Amino acid sequence: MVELAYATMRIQCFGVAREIAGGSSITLDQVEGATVADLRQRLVATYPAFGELVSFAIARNEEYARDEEQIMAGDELVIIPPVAGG
Amino acid sequence: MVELAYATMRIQCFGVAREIAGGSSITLDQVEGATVADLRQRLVATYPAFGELVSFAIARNEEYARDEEQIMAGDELVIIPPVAGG
Amino acid sequence: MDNSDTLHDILLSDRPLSLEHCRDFVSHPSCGGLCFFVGTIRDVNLGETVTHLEFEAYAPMAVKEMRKIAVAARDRFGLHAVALHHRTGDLAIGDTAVIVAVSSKHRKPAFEGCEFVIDELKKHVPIWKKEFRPDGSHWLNARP
Amino acid sequence: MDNSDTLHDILLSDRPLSLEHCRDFVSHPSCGGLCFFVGTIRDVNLGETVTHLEFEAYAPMAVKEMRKIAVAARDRFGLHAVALHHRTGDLAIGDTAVIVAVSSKHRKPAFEGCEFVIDELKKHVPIWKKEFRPDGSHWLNARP
Repeated sequence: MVELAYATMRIQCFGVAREIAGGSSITLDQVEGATVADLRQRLVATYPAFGELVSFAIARNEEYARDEEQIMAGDELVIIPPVAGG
Repeated sequence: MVELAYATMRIQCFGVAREIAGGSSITLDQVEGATVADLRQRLVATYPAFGELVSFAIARNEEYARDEEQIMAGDELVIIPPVAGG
Repeated sequence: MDNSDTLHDILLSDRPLSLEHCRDFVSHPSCGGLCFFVGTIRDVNLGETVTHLEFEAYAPMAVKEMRKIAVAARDRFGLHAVALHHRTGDLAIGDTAVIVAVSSKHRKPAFEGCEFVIDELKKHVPIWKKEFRPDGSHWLNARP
Repeated sequence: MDNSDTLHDILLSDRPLSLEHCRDFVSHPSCGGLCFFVGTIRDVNLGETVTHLEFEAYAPMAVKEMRKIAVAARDRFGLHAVALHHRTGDLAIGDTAVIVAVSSKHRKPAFEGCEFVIDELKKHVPIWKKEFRPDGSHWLNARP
């Protein structure tokens, strides 16, 4: 079971994502090796309110991630709901 | 001859017009009743360097004057060489 | 123009922003045109009274994205320098949320580059704002 | 938006111009976008070294024309307020010759209105500048 614990990953939440998640991060297991598209699908499945947003992106290591990118151990993952700076 | 003296008009000069005129104003007689086009022609005839400018306008009472406007006693007349503000 | 990375000044801060600082940063003897955009908090949005706003940022990525935009603007419009400062935290009506300052030899690229920077910021930089009205609050742009 | 004549601030002065003054004049709780253009004296023009500039104005008409442009910009772009300040006299490299400041609900008309004001100023306002180079001086734009 130690291995499963290692495999959990924390996904940071800001703005409306923090409200939807009910906290500043979401912890999911079996994210390593999944694609960004997989992660987005799981997030919507777990928190249907993400599907009601105009859009949301995933940032991986402080860059916008493409859907086909594969998530690796140690990645910094962040949910980016529609931005509204300025 | 008093009437002739009354009829002289002073035309103010700025920028390159001041250099061409050799002073801050030009005094001409028989300007009253002439059109702005007439005045421009006389200025070029008297100071050919005005004809070498990119353009020059006449301001009458602090407004750009159209060629067909007639000059009246008491008008404030100013030669406006190409502007270069900013 | 010098393409040194030192010719952009990126700031994300919970303290008031300074137009004078941005002006001084971008000014240069070779530049004849400076253009600035200052975004301030409005008292009305979409017809509704606003009492204040709260800005939140994913700071390290926001700064990276702001820097990318500044570099892109300098390259694309031949700008001399770009300053891009953004506030975080609670802002009151009239407060400055963002300052864009650019300098250029001539004025046309200064206007174009300044507008490009603020347009791109609003599209890509991970900053969010929550609008507070007398009857509640909501994150802007989030829902259709 | 209020169309009062008090919502433009026109200045022709032989003293240094203040960006802060212009910012404060145009700022308003209903405005989310402020755009500024600052025209400064460049050290090089058309490849030639410039040592300083001298600005001369036909002051009463210049102020009238500046006011007309400010009014036209407010009408045309739905701006809240316009400040238009211009220097006269001797200016050194880096000095500010002109400041345009406009405020608007949204940013697009702020950019458009600000650019309109400086473009119109350069076409119509009776202000002239003499450029001084190491080898002499001449009035700009005057001769082909």
